[in-house]
Amino acid sequence: MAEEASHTFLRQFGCEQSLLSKPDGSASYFQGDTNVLSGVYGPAEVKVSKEIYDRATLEVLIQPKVGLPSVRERAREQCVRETCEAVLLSTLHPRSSLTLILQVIHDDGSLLSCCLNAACMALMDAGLPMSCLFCGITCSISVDGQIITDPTAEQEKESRALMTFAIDSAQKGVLMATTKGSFSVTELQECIAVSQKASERIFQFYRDSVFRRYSKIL
Amino acid sequence: MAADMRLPTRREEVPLQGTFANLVVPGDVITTDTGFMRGHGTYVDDEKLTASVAGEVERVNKLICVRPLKTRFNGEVGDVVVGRITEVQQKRWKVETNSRLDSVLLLSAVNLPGGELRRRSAEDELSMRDYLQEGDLISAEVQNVFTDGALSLHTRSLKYGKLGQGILVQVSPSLVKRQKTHFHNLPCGASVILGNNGYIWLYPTPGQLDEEAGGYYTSMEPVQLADREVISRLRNCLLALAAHKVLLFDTSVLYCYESSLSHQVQASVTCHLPVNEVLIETRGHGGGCDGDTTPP
Amino acid sequence: MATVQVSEAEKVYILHGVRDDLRVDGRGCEDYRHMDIETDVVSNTDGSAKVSLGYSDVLVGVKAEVGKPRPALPDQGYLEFFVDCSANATPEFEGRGGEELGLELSNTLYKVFSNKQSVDLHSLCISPGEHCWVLYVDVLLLQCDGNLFDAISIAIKAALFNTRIPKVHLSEDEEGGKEIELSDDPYDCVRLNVENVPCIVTLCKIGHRHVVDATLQEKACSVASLLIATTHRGTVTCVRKFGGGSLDPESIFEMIETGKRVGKALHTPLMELLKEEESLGKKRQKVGFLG
Amino acid sequence: MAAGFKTAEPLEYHRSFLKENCRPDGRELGEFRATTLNIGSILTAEGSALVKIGNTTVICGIKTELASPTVDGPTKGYVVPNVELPSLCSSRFRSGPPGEQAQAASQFIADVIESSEVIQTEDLCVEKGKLCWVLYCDIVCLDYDGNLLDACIIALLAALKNTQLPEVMINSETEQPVVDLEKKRPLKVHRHPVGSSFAVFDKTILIVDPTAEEESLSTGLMTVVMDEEGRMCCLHKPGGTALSGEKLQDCVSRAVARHTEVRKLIDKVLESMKMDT
Amino acid sequence: MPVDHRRIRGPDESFSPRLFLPSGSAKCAAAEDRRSGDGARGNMDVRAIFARCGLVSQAKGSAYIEAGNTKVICSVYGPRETERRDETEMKRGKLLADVRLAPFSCRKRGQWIQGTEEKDLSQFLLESLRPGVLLQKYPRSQIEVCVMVLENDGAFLAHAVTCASLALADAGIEMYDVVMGCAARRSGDAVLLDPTFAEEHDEHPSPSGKESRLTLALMPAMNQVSGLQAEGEMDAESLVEAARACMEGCYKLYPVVQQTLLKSVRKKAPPPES
Repeated sequence: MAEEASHTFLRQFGCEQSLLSKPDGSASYFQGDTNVLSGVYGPAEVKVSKEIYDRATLEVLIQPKVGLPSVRERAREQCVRETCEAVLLSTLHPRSSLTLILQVIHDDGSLLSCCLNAACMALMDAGLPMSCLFCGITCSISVDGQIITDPTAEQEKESRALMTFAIDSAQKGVLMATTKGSFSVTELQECIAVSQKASERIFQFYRDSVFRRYSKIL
Repeated sequence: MAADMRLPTRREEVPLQGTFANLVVPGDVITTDTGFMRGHGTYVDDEKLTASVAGEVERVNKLICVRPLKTRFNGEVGDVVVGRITEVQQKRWKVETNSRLDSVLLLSAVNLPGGELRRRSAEDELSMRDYLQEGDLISAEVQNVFTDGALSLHTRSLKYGKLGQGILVQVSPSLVKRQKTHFHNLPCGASVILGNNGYIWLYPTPGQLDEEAGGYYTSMEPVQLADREVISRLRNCLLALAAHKVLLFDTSVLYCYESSLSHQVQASVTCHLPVNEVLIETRGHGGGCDGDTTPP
Repeated sequence: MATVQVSEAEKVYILHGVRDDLRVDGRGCEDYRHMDIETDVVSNTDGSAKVSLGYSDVLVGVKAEVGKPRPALPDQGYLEFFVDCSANATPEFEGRGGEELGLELSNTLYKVFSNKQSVDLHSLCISPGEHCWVLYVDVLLLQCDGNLFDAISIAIKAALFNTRIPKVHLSEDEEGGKEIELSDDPYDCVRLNVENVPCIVTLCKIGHRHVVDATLQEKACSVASLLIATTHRGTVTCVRKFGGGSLDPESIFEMIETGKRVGKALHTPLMELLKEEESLGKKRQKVGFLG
Repeated sequence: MAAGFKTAEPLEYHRSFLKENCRPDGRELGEFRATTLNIGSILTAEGSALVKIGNTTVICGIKTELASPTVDGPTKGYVVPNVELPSLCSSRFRSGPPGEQAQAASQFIADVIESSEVIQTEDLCVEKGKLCWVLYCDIVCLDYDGNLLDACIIALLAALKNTQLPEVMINSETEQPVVDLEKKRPLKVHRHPVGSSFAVFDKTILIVDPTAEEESLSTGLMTVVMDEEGRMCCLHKPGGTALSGEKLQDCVSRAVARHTEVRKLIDKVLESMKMDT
Repeated sequence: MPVDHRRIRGPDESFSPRLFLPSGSAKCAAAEDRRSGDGARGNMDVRAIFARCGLVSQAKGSAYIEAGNTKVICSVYGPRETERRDETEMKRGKLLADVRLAPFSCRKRGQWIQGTEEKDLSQFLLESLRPGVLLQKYPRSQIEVCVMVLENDGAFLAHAVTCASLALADAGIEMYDVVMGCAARRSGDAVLLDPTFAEEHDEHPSPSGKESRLTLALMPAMNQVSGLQAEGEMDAESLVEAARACMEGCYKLYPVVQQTLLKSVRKKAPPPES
């Protein structure tokens, strides 16, 4: 599925949708050895304390591979939640709840971007209305200044800086950004450009997989 | 100051008297005869009439029931009860009467000041809390039993109504003997309402029954010290009798009271009284305590 | 805490009774209800006692365990209090309700014992900075009919009197490390000096007077109460105001005076009783929970 | 009338101001609220700072403790930052364990510390593999009126600059550490990260230093952290409206200017403290 | 012990450097006589307080108090609808108090998780404030009082009471009287009013060996004691004496508190039309 290009190398990635029967939408997304399983419940009844009168309440839970979620997971949850909220047309389901659960199966780098991709696929599978799609891309800048997209855990460790972006499919704008390590502004702009380029491939993949599915059903 | 400390003593076992053939525990087969009807506290298993509670078998014609010895109050129409208001609702009060469910006192079932048969107006509804509010005690009669077992009460008689100053003593309902009247002005100088629900109200004997219509007025005048002593002694006597599972009615209470006079008021609490003596005495005077619980 | 409802008229009756020094159950303002005290009621503790005060029932177990001294006080052992409110006592104790009351009670107990006199903590030290005895005092409320503090403090004193801590032999092994050996002989044990363990007196302000050992009905008539813990010599180890009301300074001073007097007087019959019970030895018929 | 408009249609109310290139509190779009700083006011802490950005008040206290280092990093100490949003600071927070926002802020501060290398954990080592310092950086918000992250970073930075570590030796006989509280050395602060937060209104308008109300009405938030060399230590945009590269560039230039302002402020306060003593 | 998953965790075990002070030097700082250590303050003097209302913009009412180095901030939210309807008494409002010690407020670092000690402090604060508030005016509502101790240099609970009642007054909650707090420490025969941290934790036993701490809350206009707690060893007379000293202390601070409130009221008042 993946091909090697000079700049926008992505590890092999793929996805299986609707693999779980209980959730309203589910997906298992892998990129390289990193694998995340996601499930969406909703729109459903919402607790009164969490009810928002003009839109749906979205909750995101990230379960790490081992142990209980900690502060790091909570920060990631916030990133995923606010990204989803930006594209979901949640005003169409006021006073209801949406729950997105992301179970980390294996982490071999670029975990947050894999979470984002799995989330997007699951939301699509659940048939929730969205203004556009989004995808996650992680870039790392190695010590010698090289930009590596979709790094492995090993590459992440050796990198000088690490950035994860969520790119929307409509304008290729940056929905979410979170970084680690220090870098110059030019490097940042370069990374964004690379990510935008790489996102096209993921969006194409989204489209293909949906076509494939629906052509079977219809 | 007094602090009475002692080592606990084992309660003496009262020697069993008479036969206890009519006592059953859950699972005991009462009869295999199919001619009987199944009453409260029983069930039919494999055509055998079996007890579902521990207690005493009662037979009325073809009906067999088992009456548990200790239970919450199962009210019947005409029972006198003492209860506490727990909630003021629209057109009704909720009353705690030691039953399984809260009892109900409808606004239409009380005598309001200013005449027996007055229509209940909207103002009455708004001022319900002025008559009875949360925490108040009342005496009342069971007017009706709803299908779910909740009791509907009424206070449409001069003797019922809001209770004033006094002491509430709570005992097991099965210890209160059913009698013609449950209101007694005891000769020792105090009055008692022996509620069928096990709530017993002790209060100073009112001087004159001059209160109007059920008495939603309560005197806040201090009670005489002498009256207080009598009431406190009666309270302790009631608890002592209840602790020894003696049936409570005017005579048993009075005997106990008399035999306690040789003790100090506070010493009459529970185990210090020679209750066995009282027991025998009471029995001698015709008060049953051994199973004669069926109402006349 | 477990509460009861009381009507206005009942309150007036109680209030006037307190004024006339004749309470509902015939007691005077400074009288305690009848108390049953028994020690050594739970076999798997190092000391235990059960106290019933009116319809309040309290069980206390003391367990001694070897622990590490607190870094700040390396040459002392310490006491840990835990109060468990059984939901058997009242349905209100189920869930959070019991937890909160238990916390309030145990916090107060820590305060009552936070002085150098009550228990000789130095005697609980085994080897400074390394090992000491930790006495876990577990309180179980079986029934609540007011005045829990007083009942608990008496039960704790009785349980500590009953406590026997095994003797310890320190030995050094080859590498210089210390080893602790507990004596196997059940009679080879140390007892605590409970002379200075304080008793708590809770005074409830009702009207213009105050009463000791208030029942739940009386407590419902009172807006504020004062807890005073005193030793047999009359040294006060803890004072605390409870309840939503306030007290005027003079009545506080009066209450402290009463509390001290009553508290002091509680110790003598208690110690007599405990010694009497001990002298009975094995002859005593244990009642335990079958009373 | 204005008050009614504000409560009934808060978004329209704000828009009407933004149309005129200003904000309800009189600021321009790119203007920060007045920032004040008080360093070293908490004597029980080894280092402390109180920061106010407009109404938003944040206090940071640093406590130092001794611990043994991890096996992986025998020459490294610990920096443990935590942000607390107690019920005291706003009605939107409940007492009890920290909520998502407080946790995300804690993680953000931890990321900033790590990325900017403001403290080199090797400096905290006392003896390799045996003993090191732990810096507990507890940041408490006392008044929450938006732009929490900027305030937290300034408070943290100023408190770190105020922190003094007592001298520790290891007694060679007992192998127990011995601390001399009289002799203290200041903690070395290697870099000076400063954050600038932005809010996006109606997908196009960018404002800096949003108040709590502006935060809740905006469609996206972003924080850029710069160090003194003009490098970025952190770009934090948890989601919300998509931004183009050009817009980002604008934010970065504003953040560079902000860095100079805050740096000056910290230096000024530290200077005045030296004058006092 | 349960692990806190909602905060960033440090090493499993860490120790305050104060535990490793060379022996002997540890306590010398604490044992100083008050007169030499604290300027001209006599044993029965309270520290001058700095108080101000209305610092927290988000709160209905707030106050900040500084007494010596003890710093306490408090904000009040409400009255608002009670959350848990079932257990509330309908006729009166409900007062909630929450006292927290910032981890850096004491010599030894505290934990964020509210311990039993903080719950006990909250309880004392609640019981001290409740008699002063006209809760019957706020049926079905709750009023929340949040206190954060920023620095503890002794007697923080007493000052928390004063601070909280200032914040309640600032929030416009109806009160019978302000509630003032004062603390005292007795060591032997000497009473130290409004003690500093060092005075509170003086490890040197006095000759008689009896030491005690007392915190009292007073409503000065009504002359009613709304809160009292004492622990340690004391005889009844000295207890009464210490309580009287605390009441004196409250009366001394009363004008300052009044002035603070007046000032904040004046600030809120519309400018006189002239």
